[in-house]
Amino acid sequence: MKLRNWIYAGLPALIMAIFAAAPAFAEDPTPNKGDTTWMMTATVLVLVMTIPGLSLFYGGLVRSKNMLSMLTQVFYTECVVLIIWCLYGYSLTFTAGSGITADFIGGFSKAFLSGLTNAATFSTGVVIPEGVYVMFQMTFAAITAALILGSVAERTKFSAIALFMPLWITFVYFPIAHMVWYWGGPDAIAAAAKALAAATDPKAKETAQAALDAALADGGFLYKAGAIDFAGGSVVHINSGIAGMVGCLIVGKRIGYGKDVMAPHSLVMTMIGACLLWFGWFGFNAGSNLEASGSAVVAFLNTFICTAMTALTWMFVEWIVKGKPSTLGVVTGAVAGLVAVTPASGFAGSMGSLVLGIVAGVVCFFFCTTVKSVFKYDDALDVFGVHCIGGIVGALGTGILVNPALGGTGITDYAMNAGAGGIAEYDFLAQMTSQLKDVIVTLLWSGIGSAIIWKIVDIIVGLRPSPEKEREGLDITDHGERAYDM
Amino acid sequence: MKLRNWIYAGLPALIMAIFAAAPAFAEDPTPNKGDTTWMMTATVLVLVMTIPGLSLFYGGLVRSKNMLSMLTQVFYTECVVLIIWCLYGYSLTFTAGSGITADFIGGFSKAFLSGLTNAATFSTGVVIPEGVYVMFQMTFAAITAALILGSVAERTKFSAIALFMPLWITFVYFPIAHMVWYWGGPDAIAAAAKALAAATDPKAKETAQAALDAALADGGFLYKAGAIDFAGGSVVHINSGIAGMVGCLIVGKRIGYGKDVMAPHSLVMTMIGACLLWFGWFGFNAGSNLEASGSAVVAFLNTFICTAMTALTWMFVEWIVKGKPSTLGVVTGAVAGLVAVTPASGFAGSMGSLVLGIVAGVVCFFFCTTVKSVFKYDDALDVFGVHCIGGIVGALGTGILVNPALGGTGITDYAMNAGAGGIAEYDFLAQMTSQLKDVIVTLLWSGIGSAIIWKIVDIIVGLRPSPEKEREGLDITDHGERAYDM
Amino acid sequence: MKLRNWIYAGLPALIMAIFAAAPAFAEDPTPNKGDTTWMMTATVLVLVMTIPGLSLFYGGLVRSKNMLSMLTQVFYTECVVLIIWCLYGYSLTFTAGSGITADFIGGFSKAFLSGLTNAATFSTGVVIPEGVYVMFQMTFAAITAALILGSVAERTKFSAIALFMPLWITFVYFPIAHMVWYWGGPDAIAAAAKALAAATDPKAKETAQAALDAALADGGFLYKAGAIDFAGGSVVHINSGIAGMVGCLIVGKRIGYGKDVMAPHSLVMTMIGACLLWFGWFGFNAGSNLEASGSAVVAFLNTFICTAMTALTWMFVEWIVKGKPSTLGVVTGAVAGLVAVTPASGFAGSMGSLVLGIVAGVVCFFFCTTVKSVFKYDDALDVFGVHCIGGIVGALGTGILVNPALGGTGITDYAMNAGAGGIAEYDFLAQMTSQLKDVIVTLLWSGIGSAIIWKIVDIIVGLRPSPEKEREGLDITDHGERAYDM
Amino acid sequence: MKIVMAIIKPFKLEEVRDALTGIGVHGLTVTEVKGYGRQKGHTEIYRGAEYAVNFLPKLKIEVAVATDQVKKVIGAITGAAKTGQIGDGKIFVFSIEQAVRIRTGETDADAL
Amino acid sequence: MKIVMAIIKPFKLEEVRDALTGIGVHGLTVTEVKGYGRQKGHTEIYRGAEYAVNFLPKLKIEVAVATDQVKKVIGAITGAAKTGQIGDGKIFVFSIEQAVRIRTGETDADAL
Amino acid sequence: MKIVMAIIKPFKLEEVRDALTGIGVHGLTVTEVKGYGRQKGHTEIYRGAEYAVNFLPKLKIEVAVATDQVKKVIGAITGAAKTGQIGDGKIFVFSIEQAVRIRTGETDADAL
Ligand SMILES: Nc1ncnc2c1ncn2[C@@H]1O[C@H](COP(=O)(O)OP(=O)(O)O)[C@@H](O)[C@H]1O
Ligand SMILES: Nc1ncnc2c1ncn2[C@@H]1O[C@H](COP(=O)(O)OP(=O)(O)O)[C@@H](O)[C@H]1O
Ligand SMILES: Nc1ncnc2c1ncn2[C@@H]1O[C@H](COP(=O)(O)OP(=O)(O)O)[C@@H](O)[C@H]1O
Repeated sequence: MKLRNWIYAGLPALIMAIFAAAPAFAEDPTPNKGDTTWMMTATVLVLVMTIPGLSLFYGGLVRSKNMLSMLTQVFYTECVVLIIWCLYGYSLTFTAGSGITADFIGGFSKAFLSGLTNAATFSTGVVIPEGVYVMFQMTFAAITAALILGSVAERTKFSAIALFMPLWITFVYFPIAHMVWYWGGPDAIAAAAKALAAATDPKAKETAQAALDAALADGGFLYKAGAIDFAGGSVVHINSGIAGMVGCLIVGKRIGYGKDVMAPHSLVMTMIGACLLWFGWFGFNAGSNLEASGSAVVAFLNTFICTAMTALTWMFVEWIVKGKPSTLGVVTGAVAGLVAVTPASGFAGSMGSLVLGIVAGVVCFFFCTTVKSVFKYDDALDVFGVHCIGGIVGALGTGILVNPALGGTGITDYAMNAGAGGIAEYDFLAQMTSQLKDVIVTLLWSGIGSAIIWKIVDIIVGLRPSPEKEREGLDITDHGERAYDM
Repeated sequence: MKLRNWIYAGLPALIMAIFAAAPAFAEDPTPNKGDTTWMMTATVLVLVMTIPGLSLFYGGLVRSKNMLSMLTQVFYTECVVLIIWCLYGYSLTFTAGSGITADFIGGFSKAFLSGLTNAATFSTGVVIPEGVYVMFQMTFAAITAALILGSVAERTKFSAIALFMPLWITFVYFPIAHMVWYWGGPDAIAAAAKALAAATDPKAKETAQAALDAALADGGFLYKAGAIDFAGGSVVHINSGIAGMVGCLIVGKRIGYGKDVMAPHSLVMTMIGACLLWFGWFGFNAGSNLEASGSAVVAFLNTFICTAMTALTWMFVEWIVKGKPSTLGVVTGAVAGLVAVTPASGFAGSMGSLVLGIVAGVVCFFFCTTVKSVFKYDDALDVFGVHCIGGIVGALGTGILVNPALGGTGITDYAMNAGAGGIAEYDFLAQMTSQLKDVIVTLLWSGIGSAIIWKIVDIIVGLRPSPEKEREGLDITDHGERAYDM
Repeated sequence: MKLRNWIYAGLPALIMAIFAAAPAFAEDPTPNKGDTTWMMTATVLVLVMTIPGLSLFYGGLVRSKNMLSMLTQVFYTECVVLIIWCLYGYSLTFTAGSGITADFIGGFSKAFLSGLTNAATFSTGVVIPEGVYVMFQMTFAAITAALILGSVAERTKFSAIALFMPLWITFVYFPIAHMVWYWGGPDAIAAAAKALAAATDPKAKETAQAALDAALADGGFLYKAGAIDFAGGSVVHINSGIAGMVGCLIVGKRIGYGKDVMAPHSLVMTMIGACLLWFGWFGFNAGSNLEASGSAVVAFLNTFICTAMTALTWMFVEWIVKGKPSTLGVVTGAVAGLVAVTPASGFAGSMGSLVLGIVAGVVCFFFCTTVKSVFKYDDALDVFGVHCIGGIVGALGTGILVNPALGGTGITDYAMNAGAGGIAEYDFLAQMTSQLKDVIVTLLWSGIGSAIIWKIVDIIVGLRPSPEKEREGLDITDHGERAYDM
Repeated sequence: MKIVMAIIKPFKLEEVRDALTGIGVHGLTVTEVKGYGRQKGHTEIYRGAEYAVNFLPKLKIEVAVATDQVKKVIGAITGAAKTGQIGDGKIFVFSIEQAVRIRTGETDADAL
Repeated sequence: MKIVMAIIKPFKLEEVRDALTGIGVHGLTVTEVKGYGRQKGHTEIYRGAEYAVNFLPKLKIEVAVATDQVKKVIGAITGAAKTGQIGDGKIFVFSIEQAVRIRTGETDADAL
Repeated sequence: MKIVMAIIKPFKLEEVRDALTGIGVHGLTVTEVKGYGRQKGHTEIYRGAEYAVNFLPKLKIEVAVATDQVKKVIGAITGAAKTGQIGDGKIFVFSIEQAVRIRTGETDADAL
């Protein structure tokens, strides 16, 4: 079996280090303070993406009577997901499960954050304090859930959201994150491969092979299927995008949709939000490298290039097609670029990211304008067109751009070279199959799971306010406040 | 005498390191670049808590005619405190004083920031550049002073604030920070304890004991009383909270208080401010560890958990009691949680923080709604109810939650194990007595000191504008500008 | 020839390290993860200075009908400069050129970011991943270009800006940055000096001297002229300030200038922007040290002190001269202080920065009020008065304050002490001549170059909208949107 | 000539505008106002402080029309703005003595 | 029927509303306006630029009442809105020819 | 006594004010309004959604003057507010039956 997984930079240096420092791995590695600092910084950056970043990006786009509703829903989502993550979410996502469900969900061994030690990275022998890994991943769960809110904005009761979020995160997010991101870390694989290489008699070989097989089998379903998703193209964006899409269909259109003017009440807030999203996204993408190594820098650089290129692409396409380059267009383009580069950020080369940016700009523009106009769904803030579609562009693009022939990093096989690791040969068909599997499984699991949860919530507390309340605005009716009193 | 003080993570590793590397301590330790980076990052995060964080949190809550007044008062406070800190504040706070006042205030040996070298941390043999320690602590002084402004908002002249701040920071903040936070660092204690253990003849023992006693005696009054305050429950929050409370009583109520609608002019700004407060608070709390070690991660994690839990608690309590979960309620809860976890962040376990969050939510809600309504003081932005009360909850809670039996970290005794350090046994009564002393001394010193300073300022420049000016709004009358001209 | 260049802290430590670790330099040095983390953090901080920082600072000052215009122009500038930087800008700026133009511009060897490895810092033997250096410098190019927009605000078509930016960055920014900042790094110089010291026979001496001369000759025109500019006083501020000034003269005054009320539409946004500028400027200045060493801390500290002092100076001067301390005044002062300390941040002492702050406050206040009123140019947002003048104050001040006798750091000569490096003797006249040359060359190159480019743009797409469009506001006419719909 | 001034609920503006253009009225002026009347407001809670908000957002529409059109205009507005719930608003009719179109100087009926 | 229109200082709104309800007037409409008059404004300074701001924030209150109530209404407003300082504002009285309650179609006095 | 009410383009306010003070009128009240008329608006595009915005920002000026001044006032406003392009606005003249200065209680002409 051929292993595919994440890449690290400075491979030669690392190999040397491994040989030089081999005995050290027998002992516990200690975290490097530069890595710990980077991961704390990255965590706080992802937090700021969501609050206030995303909440302002979304909030600026709604009418002022629903501004607080949007801000509060996002803030609540952050808080409740965070607590659930600590209670059992981290454990379910990032520990090994058992039996037939192990490919899909973990266990409760680290519930209540008990037993934290160090967490593996994508480099053999490099660890970070597990607490910072818990927090970093926590912010991912929170923003994924919060992204959904854009689809059902301006017409969904706070009580419905309050119930939806704990259910969704538990039954949709944790399984998908486990499927794509859970694995046992590189050290067990490298050690087993090394033992296998060192084994001389057939019996020892057999035992060693079994150990290697076990190490390779310790991972989630899509991870083992060879799907690569550096920072969450499927886990975060396709997942939330399709959950939002089914949500907006189930919740129904806003009163007056297509008739009343529903212009953004403050593109200034949207601009601030977009900038904070970009700002924080460096933590999101480069933090997903889990250490401050050269490949974090690669992810960082791609997060610049693809984003800027998508923004410019959207701008020029809109200028040509609609006659004017709009502010909302430019920043929507930037967000679409961020989405598309998310799965690719640690794998693509600089010029690969640039091309990805152009493609994402054209495709997402087409979905947010033409497709939406044709099908007339009220995905209020374009979660589907930007996140789901952008995520799919990114997921598939990653499969192409990871190719070293295109400047990509290739995929590390930790078992190669007798456990010293190396870059696996690139196989286009195999990789694209894995990526497609990733996209489809995520669309199905999240699409169906989310639909069921929206329906359950509708039955229990009801999704929509009365028409008068919707007209008065959710700020007053749900929260008893006004956003502005100038 | 039993020593109580801050905790570091990875004790076993450290002990090993100490023995392995013992001679190194004879030489000057050099800062780790990961630590330096973390402390620079933490410093900039605390800056952003105050400007624009706190100024927007507060500013959004005032009427729009006083928006610039709030923003400018906070910005001025940041600047003036910063300059005073560099001129003599750092020296008065963090150098050893002399004679009878040494327990309460330091000396002038580092005035004008002369003679900066490296600063100690809470780990023996670990140092950071003193310049970054100066700046980190500087941002604490600034935000503490700025917090007071919320109590007297919308009715205090800029000239009064301009005079109040230099006086308050000098006569209230520096002494309290010195009392709680000044100590000689762990290295002297560990070295003395090691010498004592190595001493064989009685005379050498005596000398060694004297050296150890001297090292242990090198600290502020409350520090030596055994009070623990990781990031400023008493120094920052009780201190500013009570200073604000006496301020609002002396300044008097706003014209129209209790009669006119004084709704927040922009809860959007308040939300942005709250998010930036949370964002920056990670620097505040985890930065207070002074190095990027595992215990910074502990503080970081607690800053997530307690905050989210207090926000949710406030939200649900308000939903039940008042019928609606308000935006302002959720974010006020978050800030109350941040306040409460501040002293506890480096000491409590994850589930301890969760419980602390629930308690802080209930207690602060009660003070900001019921108590304030009963006593009818015009603490305009609830500095007392959130910061003073939240700080007291945190200070006392820290005394409980530090208990290793409750998942806490315990308190390091650097003199234990022949200077290798260790966790002192937990003693509930003794610890709570120390914490209470901390709370009471802070309340008295700041309460009385601040009252005197408010009165002096009133005599010299006058605290309040004329009623017409107060009605027109301080933006025009103090600054000659309007916040918005849409 | 006497070499002047940047300074590093901890010289004695470094010298020791060099001797101890000398053979290591033969091998490739590997980046320290603390440094990599710091540079990624610094990069993201500079990004946030521009978007949303600068765009809000500027945006708040225009009338609300031109808010989106300002935000979009800045956002576009960030994106387009970033892409050009990756395509050929980095290469033109930071590789060695060839032939007679080598002093003024680099070559295309790293176009499309090909061949990135590690980048030198200002310490021998210390490197960072070149990717992060590319990005850090990229954010400088972007903000410099964006600063210009303030001069021509509220009356320049988006299409004109869209064309101006690529031209300006190519023909003005890249050459100036190359002239001031390009050099071959310290390692070649130190190695050559060491070889020279070791050489015994005259022929070896001659070869060694030639090698040293070559190493010293590998640099931009102004760099070799001995000009010091830590983080961009001339490259960023004088450069953009004069480009803006010629721009506002060529574009002409806004309709109604001097007659209509053109009050800022939201000083709240301006305040947020100013705070984010300060926040990000720590990355700008302390990041310019390229590593998380003690001299980054020095730059960081100066960025606090000078800024606060200029803000207070402006405030008190305005209070005395105009009768009221305005919000806009305080924050303008802060920005002027940030500008002035930029070139000095890594060179001046703490008290030197304080004095620089006072001078910058008085001089910039005078230019933004008196001079502007007298000459009646419509430099809409005072790019000239704050950035050009503040940059000149800083550039000249740096030449004075670098003097170790005034607490400055002095200038490192890497060739001294047989390649071990040392602080060159301070020579007032020589240094000030170099600084003046720096100022004048920048003023001339950018002034003339920018004027030509503005004219070219005017010919191709036209600079100004029709009077009706200008009156309606650029948000609607250029972008088809309104900033606010409350 | 008369001015018909109507206070209506904000979300009814488009319908009223359509109704008016439907009967040939092609000009009107709208002002955001706050109304106080029988329709009760809501309570806002900001921490300890509760405020009863009795001034509700309304729009004031002013339409200048020839006297013989007044009835039709009232009918159009009433039809479009009515929800049947308290707070639908009022219509008041005034006389104008003179009307001028600034651009042309036309007066009275020609000015509309 | 008449409309009493008053320009008052903003912070007097609550008092005026109370005075009017005190005399049995239970409906009114408020508009934010800017007034220019004898009351002098203030100077705003934005860096180099100084602006004399002469338009001051005021509130316009419109109350439709039966003709016989006009005097009482004027008295109530004057009493509540007066500070005795320049800029207290004006009251103007117009005739209305017709009034309609949109919800019910009631007219004239019944519409109020 | 009359009230002259004018709907004008926003950027003409200062000129109109100057013209009025030029003929001795020293008080007026301004309201921000939105106008619908012959002047066509613009289209706003927000991603997929396009909105035709037909309500344009205008200012309403109300000036109370003695009856014999009305003509001069109309002339001043027309002169200052005219650009000759569609959308310059309208002037309407009403009768006031009574005027009161709140501060002093002065009435009618003295109140202005
Ligand atoms: N006497 C009045 N004068 C002026 N405006 C009034 C008067 N009474 C009511 N209004 C306006 O009409 C609006 C609706 O009146 P309200 O009494 O709430 O309901 P309804 O129109 O159903 O009678 C109010 O909000 C207010 O703006
Ligand atoms: N002739 C006028 N026409 C319309 N409104 C006026 C007139 N004169 C004054 N006002 C309004 O009345 C307000 C108060 O007038 P002012 O002359 O300042 O003081 P006072 O009310 O004490 O005479 C002004 O701000 C303006 O809104
Ligand atoms: N019948 C009307 N009643 C009230 N206001 C009107 C009427 N017709 C026009 N207006 C106002 O006058 C403004 C200008 O009218 P418009 O038809 O656009 O141009 P013009 O003034 O050149 O005829 C409109 O925006 C609107 O505010």
